[in-house]
Amino acid sequence: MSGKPYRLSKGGSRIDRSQPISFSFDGKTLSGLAGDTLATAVMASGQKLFGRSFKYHRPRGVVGLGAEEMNALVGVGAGARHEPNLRATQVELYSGLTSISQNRWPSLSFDVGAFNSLFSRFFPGGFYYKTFMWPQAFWKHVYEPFIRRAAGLGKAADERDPDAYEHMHIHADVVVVGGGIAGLTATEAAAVSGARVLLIDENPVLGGIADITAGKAGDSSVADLAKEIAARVAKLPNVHVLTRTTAAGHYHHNYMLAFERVADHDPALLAAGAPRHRLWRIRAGHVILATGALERPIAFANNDRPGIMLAAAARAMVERYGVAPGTSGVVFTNNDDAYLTAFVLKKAGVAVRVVDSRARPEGDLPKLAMADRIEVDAGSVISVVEGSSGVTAVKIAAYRRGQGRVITEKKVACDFVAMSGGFNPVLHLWCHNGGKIRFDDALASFRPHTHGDAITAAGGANGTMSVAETLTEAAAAGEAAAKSVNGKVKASKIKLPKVEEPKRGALETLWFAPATGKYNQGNKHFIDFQNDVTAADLELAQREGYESVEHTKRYTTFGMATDQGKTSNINGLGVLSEATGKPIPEIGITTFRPPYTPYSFGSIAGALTKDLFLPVRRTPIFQWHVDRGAVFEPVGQWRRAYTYPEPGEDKHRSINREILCVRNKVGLLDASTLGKIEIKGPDAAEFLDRMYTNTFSTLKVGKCRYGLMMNELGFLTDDGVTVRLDEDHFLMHTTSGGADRIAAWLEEWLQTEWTQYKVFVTPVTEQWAQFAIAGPRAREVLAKLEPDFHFSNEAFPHMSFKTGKLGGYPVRIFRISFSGEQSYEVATPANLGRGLWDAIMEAGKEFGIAPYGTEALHVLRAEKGYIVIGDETDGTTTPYDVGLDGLVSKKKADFIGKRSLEQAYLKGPNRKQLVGLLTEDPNEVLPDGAYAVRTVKDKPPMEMIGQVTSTYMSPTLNRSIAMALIENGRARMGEVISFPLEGGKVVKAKITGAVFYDKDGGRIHA
Amino acid sequence: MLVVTCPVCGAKGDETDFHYGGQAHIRRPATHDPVNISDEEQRDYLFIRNNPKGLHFERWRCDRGCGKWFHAARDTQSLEFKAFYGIIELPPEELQKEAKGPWADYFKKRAKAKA
Amino acid sequence: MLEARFESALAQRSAPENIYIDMREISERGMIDLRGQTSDRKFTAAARAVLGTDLPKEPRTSATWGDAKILWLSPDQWLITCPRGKAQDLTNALVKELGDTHSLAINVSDMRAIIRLEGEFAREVVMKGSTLDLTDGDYTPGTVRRMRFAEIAALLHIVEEKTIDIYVFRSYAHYAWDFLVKAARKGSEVRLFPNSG
Amino acid sequence: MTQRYSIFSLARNAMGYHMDWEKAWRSPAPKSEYDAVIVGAGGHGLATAYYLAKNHKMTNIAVVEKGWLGGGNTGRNTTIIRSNYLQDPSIAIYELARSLYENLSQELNFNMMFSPRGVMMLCQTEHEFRAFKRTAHANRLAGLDCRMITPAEVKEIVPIINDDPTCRYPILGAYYQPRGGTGRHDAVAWGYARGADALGVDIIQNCEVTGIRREGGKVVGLDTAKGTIKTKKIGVVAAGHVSTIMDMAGVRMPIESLCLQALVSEPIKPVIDCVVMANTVHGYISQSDKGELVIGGGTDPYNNYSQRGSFTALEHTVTALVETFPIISRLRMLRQWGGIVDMTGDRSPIIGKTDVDGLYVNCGWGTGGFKAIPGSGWVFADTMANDRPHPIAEPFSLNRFTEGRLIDESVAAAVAH
Repeated sequence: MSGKPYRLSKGGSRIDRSQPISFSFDGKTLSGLAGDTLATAVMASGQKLFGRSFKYHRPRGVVGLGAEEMNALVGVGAGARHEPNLRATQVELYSGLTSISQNRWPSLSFDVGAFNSLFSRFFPGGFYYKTFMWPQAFWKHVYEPFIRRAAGLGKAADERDPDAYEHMHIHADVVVVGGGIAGLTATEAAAVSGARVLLIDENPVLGGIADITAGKAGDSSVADLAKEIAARVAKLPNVHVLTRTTAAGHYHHNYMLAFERVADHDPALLAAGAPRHRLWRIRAGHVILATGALERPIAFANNDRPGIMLAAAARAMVERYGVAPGTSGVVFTNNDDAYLTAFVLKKAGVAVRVVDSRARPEGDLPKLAMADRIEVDAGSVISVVEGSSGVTAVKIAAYRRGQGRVITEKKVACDFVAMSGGFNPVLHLWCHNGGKIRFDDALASFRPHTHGDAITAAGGANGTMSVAETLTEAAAAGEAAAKSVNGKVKASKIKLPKVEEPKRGALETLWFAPATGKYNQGNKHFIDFQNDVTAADLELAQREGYESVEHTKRYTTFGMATDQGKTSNINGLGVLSEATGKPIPEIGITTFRPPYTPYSFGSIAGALTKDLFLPVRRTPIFQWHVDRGAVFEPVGQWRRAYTYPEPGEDKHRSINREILCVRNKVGLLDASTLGKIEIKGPDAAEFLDRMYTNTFSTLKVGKCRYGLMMNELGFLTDDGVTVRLDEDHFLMHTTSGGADRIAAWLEEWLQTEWTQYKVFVTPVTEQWAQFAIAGPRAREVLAKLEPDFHFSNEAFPHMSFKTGKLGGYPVRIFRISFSGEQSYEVATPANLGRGLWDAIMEAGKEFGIAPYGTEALHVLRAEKGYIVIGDETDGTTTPYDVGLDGLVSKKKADFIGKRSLEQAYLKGPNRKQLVGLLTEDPNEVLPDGAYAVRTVKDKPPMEMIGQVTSTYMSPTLNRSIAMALIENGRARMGEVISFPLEGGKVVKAKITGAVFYDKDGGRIHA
Repeated sequence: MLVVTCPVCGAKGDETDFHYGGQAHIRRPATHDPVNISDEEQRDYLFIRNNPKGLHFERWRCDRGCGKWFHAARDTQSLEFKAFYGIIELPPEELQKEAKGPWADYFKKRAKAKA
Repeated sequence: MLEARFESALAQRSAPENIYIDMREISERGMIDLRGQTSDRKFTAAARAVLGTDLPKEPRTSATWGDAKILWLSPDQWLITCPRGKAQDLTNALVKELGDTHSLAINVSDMRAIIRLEGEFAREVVMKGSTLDLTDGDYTPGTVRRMRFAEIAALLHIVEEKTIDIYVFRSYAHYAWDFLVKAARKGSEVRLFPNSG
Repeated sequence: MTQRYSIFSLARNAMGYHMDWEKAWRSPAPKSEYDAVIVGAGGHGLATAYYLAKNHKMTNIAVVEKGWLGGGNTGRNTTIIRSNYLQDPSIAIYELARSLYENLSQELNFNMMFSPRGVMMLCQTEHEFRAFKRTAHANRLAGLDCRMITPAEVKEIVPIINDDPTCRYPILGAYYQPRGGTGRHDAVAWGYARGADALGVDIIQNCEVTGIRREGGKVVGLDTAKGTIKTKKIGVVAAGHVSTIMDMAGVRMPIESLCLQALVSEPIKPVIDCVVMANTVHGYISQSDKGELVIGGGTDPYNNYSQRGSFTALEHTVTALVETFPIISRLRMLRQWGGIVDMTGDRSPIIGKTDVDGLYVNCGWGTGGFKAIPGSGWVFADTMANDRPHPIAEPFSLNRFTEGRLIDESVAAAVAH
């Protein structure tokens, strides 16, 4: 075929015939019209085949109208912008769109995987649980790789997504989901009643299915009625309308997520800066679901052939896009609605007849059809479809409700089928947060029942099929919602038009159209099309004892495809009901899970990608570190300078140089990240005594003390130096990673346990830039900056504190040391930090000052045997374990963690204790985390007695040093223990004290 | 995403603006009698938790608001909040009465101790 | 005598282009963190004596006196903003006047960075990163609210109808700035309730 | 005699249009008395029943289940199987489980698709890197087949990973267990159910327990929706609902029930062949045989019995994974859900006896229970049959909380289970 054989010469409310659009499908360049979907543009060209099914690789075409589409899944976009698994019925056509079919190899029309179809008899539901078990290794190496390659649908892009995404938060009094006549009416009613309304619709234009609905509203068609309300709503100040936006999920406390496709339909918007998708995070006062109803397929033999569509979808193709589903078709129905499709087709010049399972259809529409001389086979079903890659004919058989197999049938040539098994209210959002539903026999489907949240359903979503009732119900829902949120309602109400619509005959439940053979003997009646689950599979699951509907679902994968059972759930329940003789409500229904339709991970991440993913905290000196070529390491959310390699230096050499500079000359460390908390009040000292293991009430004003903190389990959680600024005023330092945690911890105890204490806790970490100036020449550097300040040991001894000025900068100075050297920590207001840093570097030049990073700091402190919380401790380490018994008060009656520390196990024998280790070979550095064993054996398992916590090559001592937690370590001084490493090597080390350098501590006081 | 209301400052917001602090009304034995605490008492304090399916009493902090801790009564199944009350207060009488299992025992004991 | 060199948190960030609101760092304000109990009349009287106005007690409000603003942070905490040059003197005055009442006044002028957003869509841009509903009428000029903004803690101050200050801790300033630049990118306008005027 | 499953039986049945398959398990009414009753027909409960019958010849037993078997966390988890824990007791039980998984399909004649595709735990901070090095040393000396791998090896095994060294959390390396992997979660429950049923165990679904009967210090039976059942041994294996059941017996538990979030993407052709856990950013990911990316994350912070998906934890996890695996940005979330997990004070399980004679409990698996099912069932069955803790179960006793003898795995860089 050539040209566009299925584009009708007239009609198509959404297309613009003056704007042809060029696009590609599977490499073929095709032409569609502005307003087309990818589905209609491809079908207009005569192509019905869109993809292959999951398991049997059967050829498949378009079935639905929009979100419910389960077959026509395509990949759209090229390269980094490729997106798989899109429903062709929802992809709006734009110039240059590229698309491909999926799950076929090598091509859509010739798919090797279709081979599966020939053997489908051997692959019933759940077959893989019964085989592929021998030999054992074959699952991983043979069967599974094959299955994995065959499974999956489209392909992921292979590069990072270049597009932007964002979130938007909104609160609305009333959120209306669905912009058909129900949603529009509810919106208008709620808005004129004074509520702020958010209207969400997944389609590019509002109106829902008004344009394919029969009836008159006043002087207008239903389609025009929708347009009129939409126009009025668009002008209201208290309404925000979102189109191309899918309400994806309804969560606790009326929280909703909606997924807006801002720029998917128009690449020019992207280029202009628009995000591709925007995720709306919505807090609703009241939710009105006007999500309509989805048409059900009917299970008949070979009901999956390309060319078999839902009746409303076929109607919409003609009305909206001027595309005929074929040249000659059969409408197969159990209800009145599908007759509208027959009328539309006939009017468009397409040959059509109707097969109606009902013996005596009694509504206005069937009567009209007969009057219009449309051939109707009442009391009949389609028993089988002929043709493989498309429909060539159907067989029509006489049928009475409940009949198991058909006897006589006639064959009718046709090239498409439009089917309607009735309608299922869209209950997804209703059910996401636990709404109850009930079965309605007239609908042969579930409809909303009760809900714990402020949420109502109106129109098709509520099982209301008539236009007049929908309008009344929606208006009432809108008014009531506004009232429930805002209390009283403004007097103005909307006026509803008078509606005339055809009288509907009753639907006849039809879950399954019988065929001549037993349906489970070769005939395939598909229930879940995408996952290839047939009626026979569902019955097999029942026979095998998978009786719970959840078991059936999981065993057969029914309802688990990308449409999440939109078209299959109820039909499946119907089949199970007939198979078991239980009514549908007793079968139960599988849980509806968010989202309604899949939405992009990119939209969930929103703007938080790359540099915005998580914040990196920067000190006031950050840029200097960068300019100096520092290597960084993350410490909590901070980035700290790890070391500052000189040109040509590797990290190792650079660290050693920094260490020796501190030991021999003077070094400068950016310690701004240290937590700083001001604690003030008459009970501040007593409060600190509760928080720390040691005592602070005895600390003198102007003095510093190192403190240990435990949690209530008796394990170390933080440490740091606290200064007494005044009798009732302390400044606490915490670890860099602990600042926020400890501030919150202090607040918690004050507010929840010792509420009588008068203490204020105010974190001030970020107010200060703080530097350590450490080394034998530290004092000279400072004196050069501020000659009048007394830095001498006598005037300013170790563990004391002063305020003053340094080189013109207001400072707090702490004589404290984490390196074991003479050391001053200087704090100045953060915005002055960079200036002071530069001034110190300048003043220190003549003394050989150099910046040092966190790794040099760690080695310096390890040489001195100082612990680092998180290295020497791991959350199960007590102060006793690390040998700091002296810092655990024996006098204080109570402090945090004290009682747990008395627990037998924490005090018990064989605890691991902190010791130093000297390897026999001084050049051998023990690996991080290496374990010592009681006895070295040829092969594991070996009994472990403890592990290395810190290990370095010490440039000061010119040998390796390590700290370790070793079972009964302190009683084992001098013992040589063994560390079996990977590859059989065993390193031996002698247990020593943990202080390796300057054991009498003279240098600190130098 | 729950909506939480701070009874101290009245701030109402998403759960992410608040910090959940676990079960309410746990007595810290050491505050009252640091000397005589059995291992069982200490275990109960640290680990044993009421874990009802239904009405529960818990602690929250107005983390991105006034910074204050407070109490809440919440149904752990519907996730509906029944009350917010002060950090040193007991829940409203009617909720104490509604409480089941270990919570009911607790409130009865408190009432008895008071009487 | 050397002169102290000043460098604000965002001094190295250039003015953004191609955004649909106006945005800049306010580095000329100083800040004081004040703690005290409103039930303590000595405290409230001392604060009033120094600040010239009552501390706002109503949650999420602020007070203005001369060139100072007092932002409510908590029932026992306020953030006083004033010209940067006056912050230390004002702190000293508070400390002196408060004497031995249970209180704490700290000059925290460098602890936070202030980013000012101005324009028709300032509120909308904030709402891309915050769950607060800035369109619902509660957020009148003067309103103060702590919030979670993108991945960080922030303080929101509605200065005028279309002028918003966002206070963030200094170490996060560049993160907040970069997020705002992205959120305010031209082409990403939302125009909430477009007819609301 | 239960029908055997094989390619041959499948072919034979295909000839008869699959009309002759037997039920995988019966639906019996409860007897008035059993030698033991397991409460909870999840993986752990069914495995316990299977091993009680198989290893200890206790066949007059029942498993009672409130809903449908396998409907709790067994059918809701992300199916990760690994044993590379830090603490000795954890290594012992998880490695027992993992090794039983290796042959489980054959043992049960039910393909549960154990796929040792490798489990990789990323090191994204220096701290985490060091912690995993420590775990690696401990695991090697315990005899596990595990190793640290370099960023280059990580990239080779998972080509879609973001290997930009300047990104927020660059990959410094990973801790890799090549014989870890995944299994088909439902099939584990079904396989054990079918196996136990074949040995005579009654699995009674839709049978909620409403009371536990005690006479003094021992149990004598339980009340259920289907009547009273006499028994002298009750094993409670009810995961998130354990507190509710134990309250009935007057035993208070160190447990809180939280909702753990999980999700899957739409199916795509294979992009990731092993399990990747990124603990720093709280996300883990693998790809199912069906092609879905299976993603797990954190729990909601508050006690929660709602079993519903929420957005807070999910948002955090997905954001992190988009940064770690940038190509997933244009893939879509298909389905999200929650499972009620039972968290203990030290995040390790409780297996063993209680102060009530004949009442046993197996719970507290928290977010990591699936991987333990065979081992957990094995040692719990032994504990119940012999009325003393199996040596592997012993460290997990309830009284460890009284003694302060915690088993804290979070010390290894806050690893998710």
